[in-house]
Amino acid sequence: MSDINNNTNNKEDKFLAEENKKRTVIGPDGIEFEIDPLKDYFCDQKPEVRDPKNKVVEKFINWARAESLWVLGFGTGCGSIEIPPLLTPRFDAARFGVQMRATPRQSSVIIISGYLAVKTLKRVIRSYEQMQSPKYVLALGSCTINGGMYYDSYNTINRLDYYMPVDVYVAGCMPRPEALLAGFNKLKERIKAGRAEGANEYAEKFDWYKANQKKIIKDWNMPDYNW
Amino acid sequence: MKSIINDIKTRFEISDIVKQRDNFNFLTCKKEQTVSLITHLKNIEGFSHFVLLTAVDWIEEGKFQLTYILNNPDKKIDIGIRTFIERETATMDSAHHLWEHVATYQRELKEMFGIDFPGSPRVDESFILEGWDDIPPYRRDFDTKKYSEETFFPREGRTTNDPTEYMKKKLYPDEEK
Amino acid sequence: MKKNNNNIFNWQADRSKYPELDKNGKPIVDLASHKYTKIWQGPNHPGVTGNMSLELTLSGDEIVDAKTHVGYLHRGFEKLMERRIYFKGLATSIRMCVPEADSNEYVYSSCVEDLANIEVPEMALWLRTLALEMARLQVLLRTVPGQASTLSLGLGGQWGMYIRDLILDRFEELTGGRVYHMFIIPGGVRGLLPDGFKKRMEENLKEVDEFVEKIEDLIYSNSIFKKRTVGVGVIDPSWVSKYGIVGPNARAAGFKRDVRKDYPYLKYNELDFEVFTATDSDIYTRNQIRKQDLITTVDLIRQILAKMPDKGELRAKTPNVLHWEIEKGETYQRSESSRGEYGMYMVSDGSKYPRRINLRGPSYTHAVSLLEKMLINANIADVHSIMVSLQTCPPEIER
Amino acid sequence: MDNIILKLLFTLLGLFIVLNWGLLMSAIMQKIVARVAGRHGIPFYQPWIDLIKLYTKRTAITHGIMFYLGPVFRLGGGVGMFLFIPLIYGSEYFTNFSWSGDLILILYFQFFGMLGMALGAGEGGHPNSVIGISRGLAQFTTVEVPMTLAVISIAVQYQTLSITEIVAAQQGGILNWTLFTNPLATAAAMLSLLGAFRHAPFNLVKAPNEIPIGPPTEYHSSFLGVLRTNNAILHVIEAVLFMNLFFGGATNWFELILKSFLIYFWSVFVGVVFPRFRIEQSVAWFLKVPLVIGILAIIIFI
Repeated sequence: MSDINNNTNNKEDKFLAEENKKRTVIGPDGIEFEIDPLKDYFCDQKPEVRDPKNKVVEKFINWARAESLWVLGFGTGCGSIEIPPLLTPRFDAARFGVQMRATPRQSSVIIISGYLAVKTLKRVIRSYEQMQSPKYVLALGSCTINGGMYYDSYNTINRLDYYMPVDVYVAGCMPRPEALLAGFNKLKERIKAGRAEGANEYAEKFDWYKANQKKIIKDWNMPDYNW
Repeated sequence: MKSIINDIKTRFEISDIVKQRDNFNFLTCKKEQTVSLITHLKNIEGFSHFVLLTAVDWIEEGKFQLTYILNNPDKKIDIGIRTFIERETATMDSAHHLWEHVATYQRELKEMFGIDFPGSPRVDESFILEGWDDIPPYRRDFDTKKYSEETFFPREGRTTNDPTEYMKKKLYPDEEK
Repeated sequence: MKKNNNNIFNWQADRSKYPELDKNGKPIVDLASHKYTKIWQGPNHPGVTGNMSLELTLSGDEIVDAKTHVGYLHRGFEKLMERRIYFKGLATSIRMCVPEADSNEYVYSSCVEDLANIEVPEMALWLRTLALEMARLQVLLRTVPGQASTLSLGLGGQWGMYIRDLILDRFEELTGGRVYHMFIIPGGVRGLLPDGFKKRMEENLKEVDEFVEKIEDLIYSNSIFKKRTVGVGVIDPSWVSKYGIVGPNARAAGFKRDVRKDYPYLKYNELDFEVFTATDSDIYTRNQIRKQDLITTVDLIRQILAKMPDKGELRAKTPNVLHWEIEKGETYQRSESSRGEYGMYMVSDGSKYPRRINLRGPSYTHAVSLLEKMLINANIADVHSIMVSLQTCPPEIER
Repeated sequence: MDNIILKLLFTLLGLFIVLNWGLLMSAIMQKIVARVAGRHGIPFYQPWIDLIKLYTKRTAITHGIMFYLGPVFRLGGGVGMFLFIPLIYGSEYFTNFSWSGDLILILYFQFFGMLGMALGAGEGGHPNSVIGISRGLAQFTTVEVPMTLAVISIAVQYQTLSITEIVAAQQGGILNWTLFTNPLATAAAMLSLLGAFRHAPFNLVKAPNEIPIGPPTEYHSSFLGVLRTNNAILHVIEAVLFMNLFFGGATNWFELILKSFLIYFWSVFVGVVFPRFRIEQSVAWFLKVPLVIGILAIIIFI
């Protein structure tokens, strides 16, 4: 992987791997065309700020959003061990409208369950960007607040709020399912009060967030697909 | 156990035999002979279970220690084989042909210590890290705290105390050591 | 693969020509030909155990090439431990493998004790055995019915999870923690049994007994469960040494491997239990072996609670833990976790900090080289069942 | 003229009732499954909140024109089925637009939504949706075979292709139901119903652990809202179809609600204690027992 950062002169290109640079290819029918993988494979559209239009209607909608939290089933760290108890008879988060979804497109909440390795952070950001706004981030465990136990690790981030806007932190190592439920309640309060505008914040400060992300994620390659 | 050690003593150049437990010995072998010693132990002495392969960085002596731990599940004995390689030219013969999972260990060592195992399958592919451009992180001269502070925006207000120093200062201010 | 083209209902396509193999027996996969699909499962995929990903190349529903990718949970433990004094390292080291933290505690403590030549008192040994068996019980209550949950029969999993919570309550009573306990410390354990613990534990164990009977009806006599698991995900017995397979996965292939019996540690040589083996080595058999383990564990906890002394010394005398320097040496200690042999290799160099710590988790081989081999020619629908039947746990692979 | 507008209005009212009943029914079923597992489960009003939330998401992205049309086709299939099915026997207004050949039309509409979904999911481009939809089409084809045989059997039995007439023939006591007059056809159809409702063991289209979550992987926001709306309608409508064909129809709304609930409950009841089939096992299963029963049902009436 050492060849990634050869081109250090051009600041833009510093993190670009060979396969992500613009190039011309010859198609199977002999026609030459240029592809820009970053444009073709990645979403190059900046997120836009979407403000609520009608205050009264928005209040009702926010209530609906708060009571229907669809959580992306992405266990990023050790905290995910407490997610199954959360959904099973003892704690049963479904009572409060918390349901798990398998795909980021349909989810509205992403739980960052504990420490984030750099490799996971890249996937988390991609998942987060695939979610449709309004979207909320629930950060679990001390590791997302200040690095926690892994404050001196070379591979885990220290502060999550530098990479994505966080709505609610649930402190502890590891937080109990009750703490998680309390976190969900706090999130509901925030949504109902109209303060959970993380998606807009992300859109507003998009360049800052992206710069922070690019600082640590040095390999922006995404997996190769043939579809 | 003793007979096995005595037997391989006659065939290979081994030294520093340490009896850790009744059924567990450590010994040091020369770099060139290590793979053939492992092959011998596997095929002749029945050490069919490969437990682990790992490296220790003795930076003061400029050497890497590679430790292979083998296990004989029938006789229930273990043997740990140490071998020392130069830190500068960190290469070692690959043993991936003996067990399939040795290749994984070697892949990890290549990534985390920078020890090369020529011929080992997928050894150059990244295993754990992604886009790593510093020196291999498990080497002793890599300072993880410094790297973390420079890279990951540490939250202000967090202080870390060395418990020894802290307790000394707090509880025993007069004590010398 | 069995070919039974006479019976139309068991008809299977002749896939022997696809994919074409090169000289080394590796499939030649040309993605541009559109004959193959490459899909990634994970890290954000409910069918992958934990945070890892699989790169699968499919020909139809069949997998022709599989690669596992790990590193999503890498925290650099082995580096961080070099910066922690021996006593502080305990808190860090137990987080290496999340579902069964007590095995971490035990191997770490026993490595330190072995290097520092500390004799652990009798009472502490009993309590350690109890903690390890309780940890195994709570993991097995998750994974035994969890096998059916992979096939969308989530009922057993839900019931099992409830009883697991009861066991975690006992853990809280004993240690104060739900997931991470830090009960086993270098030199001994942290506390005695609370009052009435034995009685409450016995009540919970009775629930486990009932639960085992229930899943016997629900899962093991379920014809569709058998159809999906019998003969699927077979581990050839010759792979056991080749791929370093340990624990229940090796026992299901006919190898009597159990660290508790082979290298008795703690009080296991005073306890009466049997190691069960089977020969079919498919998903169903592995799950049966785990269920048998569950029954054994319940029995062992009862034995431990009966044989255990009421009082005794809890900790051996250790030097001041803040100045604890351990003389130069190296050791390897193993224990039997619910997944198999779980070992730690520790090197000390005479200073306050360990020189090097290396953890050998069973998933290191199960989830990388073995899984890559097993997934070839498997159906995409069986990937999750196979992974769960191997009980892979990513955090112990990359640490 | 007045009559047709009035009829249209009543049809819309019927659609509204069916939609809400479908949402409530799905919530009750989820609650029942949760209770078996020892949980409380979702509140009964959860599906409505989910729908409101989905329709009011701020952003939605599209993958192309067919991605838009997929849910529309699906909804078209559901509403189309609704339009031609008589809900309440004997009611002037809640018979919708039932006509003499509606049975055939409904069988066609059952497939229509599936095809629309296939187009949309294909455009979405996610491999999981493509695998899911190919599984879904394969399974649905085999589900249709015993279903069609059963329908042919009762068409031969009652000498008609009109659902209203079939219901009329079953009036006058419980023993006149097709359930008792033609038990084989009922058995074949009820087995194929399991596949049509796609609960376990036939839930391999969405199979969350294998191909999360199949065809609707890329669908979100209001697209998913449309799909969920359609699901609610479709579940009731399919249950009503079976009720009309085999269980004597309904003469009032209470009867409809009770019978459709029990018919839907049958698939949930089976689903809660069975794991999932693989696609080839599922196809083979439908081509074995239900198919043979269906053929027998026809032979008896010829």
